[in-house]
Amino acid sequence: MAEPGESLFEAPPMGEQERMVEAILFASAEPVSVADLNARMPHGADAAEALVHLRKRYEGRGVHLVKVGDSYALRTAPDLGFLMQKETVETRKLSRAAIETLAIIAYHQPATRAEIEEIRGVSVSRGTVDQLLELEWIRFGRRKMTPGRPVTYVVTEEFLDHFGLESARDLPGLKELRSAGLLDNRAPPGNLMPTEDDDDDDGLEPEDQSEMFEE
Amino acid sequence: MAEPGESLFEAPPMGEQERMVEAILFASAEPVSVADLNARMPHGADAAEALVHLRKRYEGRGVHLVKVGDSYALRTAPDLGFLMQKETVETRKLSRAAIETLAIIAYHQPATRAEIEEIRGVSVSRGTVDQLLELEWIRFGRRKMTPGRPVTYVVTEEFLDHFGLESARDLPGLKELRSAGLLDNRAPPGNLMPTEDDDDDDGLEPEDQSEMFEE
Amino acid sequence: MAEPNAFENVTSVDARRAAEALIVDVDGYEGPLDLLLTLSRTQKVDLRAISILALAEQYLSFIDQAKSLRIELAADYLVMAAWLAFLKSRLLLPPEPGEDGPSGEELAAHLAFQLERLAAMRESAAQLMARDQKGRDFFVRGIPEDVTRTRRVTYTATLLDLMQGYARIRTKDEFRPFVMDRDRILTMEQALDRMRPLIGFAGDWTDLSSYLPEGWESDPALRRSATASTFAASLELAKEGKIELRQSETYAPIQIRRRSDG
Repeated sequence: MAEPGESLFEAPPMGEQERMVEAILFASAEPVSVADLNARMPHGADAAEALVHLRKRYEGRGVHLVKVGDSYALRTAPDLGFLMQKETVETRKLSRAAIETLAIIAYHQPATRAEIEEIRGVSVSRGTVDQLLELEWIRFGRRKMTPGRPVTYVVTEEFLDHFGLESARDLPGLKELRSAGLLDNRAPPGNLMPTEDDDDDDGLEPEDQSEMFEE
Repeated sequence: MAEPGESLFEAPPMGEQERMVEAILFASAEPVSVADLNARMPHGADAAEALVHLRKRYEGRGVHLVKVGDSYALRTAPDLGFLMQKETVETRKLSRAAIETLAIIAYHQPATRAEIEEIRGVSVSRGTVDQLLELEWIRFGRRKMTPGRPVTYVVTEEFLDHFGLESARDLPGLKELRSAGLLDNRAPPGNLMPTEDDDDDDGLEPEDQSEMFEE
Repeated sequence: MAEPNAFENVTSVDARRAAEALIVDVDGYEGPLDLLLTLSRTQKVDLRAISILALAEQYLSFIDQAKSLRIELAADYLVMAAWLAFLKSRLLLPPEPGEDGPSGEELAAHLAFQLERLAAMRESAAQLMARDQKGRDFFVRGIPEDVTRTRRVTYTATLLDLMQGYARIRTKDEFRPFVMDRDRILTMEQALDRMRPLIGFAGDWTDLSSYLPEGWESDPALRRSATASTFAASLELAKEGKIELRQSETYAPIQIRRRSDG
């Protein structure tokens, strides 16, 4: 019979310890030392031994257990690095001018440049439109049947995808924005100067959900 | 002997494909769709099959392969959450109104604001929907084909991911609720009930969640 | 605390406590339906077997109590009370022949449905929140891989950014007087600032129009604004005793001159 104190804190079986080490290493933002592992695992656990088992388990897999200094981390196998290109994309927040231009096109499409300028109250720089075209969030629509036959802009499938919309018609109107509390009173009127929007980024891209409920 | 054109692009063996899927999913914090996996893997690879093998391999491990909508992700096993205090991010506490609104959208989607208000018996307060949109737990769905063409809300893949759901069909108790008729959009008899909203309310929508959740 | 006085009327204490509880609680209810649901729990039966008539009475007496305690009740509570009183009469009195509209039973059944549905949604919400949650019970990869091989910059924005951007543009008219027109008008303060250093040189009668800022004469809108504010500024300066004004006849040019003693 074990001592009462011991039996209460009996170490979990090694298989369980291995799972624990695996989970901790997976979720940690940094390599974890053996001491840290032991401190986080239940009393009596032996992280060093669990690591040996874990390392064996991941041998030849797409993921490896690697030692970094005195610490351990799980890393994708180096020979598969060529698959990781998607992870190297750097996301930046769109400038305010671009967001406003995009919003006007989305709400008023097909919209001419003159219309965008009239609504924004300032001229639209060539670069802003170019950027949106390059992102493939807008494209050219039909020319307007008005004098000068100006080109128009409309939003693309890619745009709908990015913003998780099924169609641009599903965007809420002004009245709906207001009643849903989305009309931001917090934006101070002083903010009306066009600025590079460098605050809060989040880089979170909404995934494509258009088909999430379809079978 | 394979055709020369084919042999150039011969798919790697399934074991290799499994490693690739493992590495890609491992590297990404966000769920990755099967289509994305296939696009990133060598020509001829079958990510769907590799996923089946991989899922089996991770059964009972400290890390699990989970399905989120049409996508897949690796997540730590929920029973090991107690080890992760360090990783826990303090999430903003949701108000009761926000939680109920979220549940109503999830179970009744696509849900209009008027429907949410009808079920809760109070108006949806400013900021509640805003907060859920910001969390990317809900997004705009198709407008309803009812007078006023009101905006609808549906839950997102991020919502599914957050609550560990494969699809909205896996919401707890959904079947029971539906068979009890509690997800029906029942119009009040003779419209004599006092309601908050005088605007658009609902002719019954046949193509609602009834179809969306069809097994 | 001393024990309560044994001779104190216990019932009245209970009644007072109950009344106090009401005061505290009425804020806690999220609308009449929530209150009804809470009251229905006191019937201690399955929601499907609930007596709507009894519930209507409970609600009405709750409202009466609240009124007698002078609790401010939101209008929707009173609307619900009126409706329940109507429902009660429908349930108690036989329908009048030829009367149209839904029967009391139909109305009661719908109310029961609403209560059951709200209760079910609350239960579901609780179940949902009790699930294992990302970032609390299970976790994503802590080091999303970062292979700096191909570097591509993409720009992103959220739907909220988009909608708020749009709302910002469409509502900026509300701020117009302060922001938009600023560069199209000359304020009196600006005109004063312009004139103060200049009048030192106006020893002789000079046309007021010569004080308009350069370039403002050509555009009629600008000229109008500048003329008005310059004139107003000159009145201000005259009031301060700094200048004199004169106009030989109606519509003739207005002229100003520095006061020699100013």
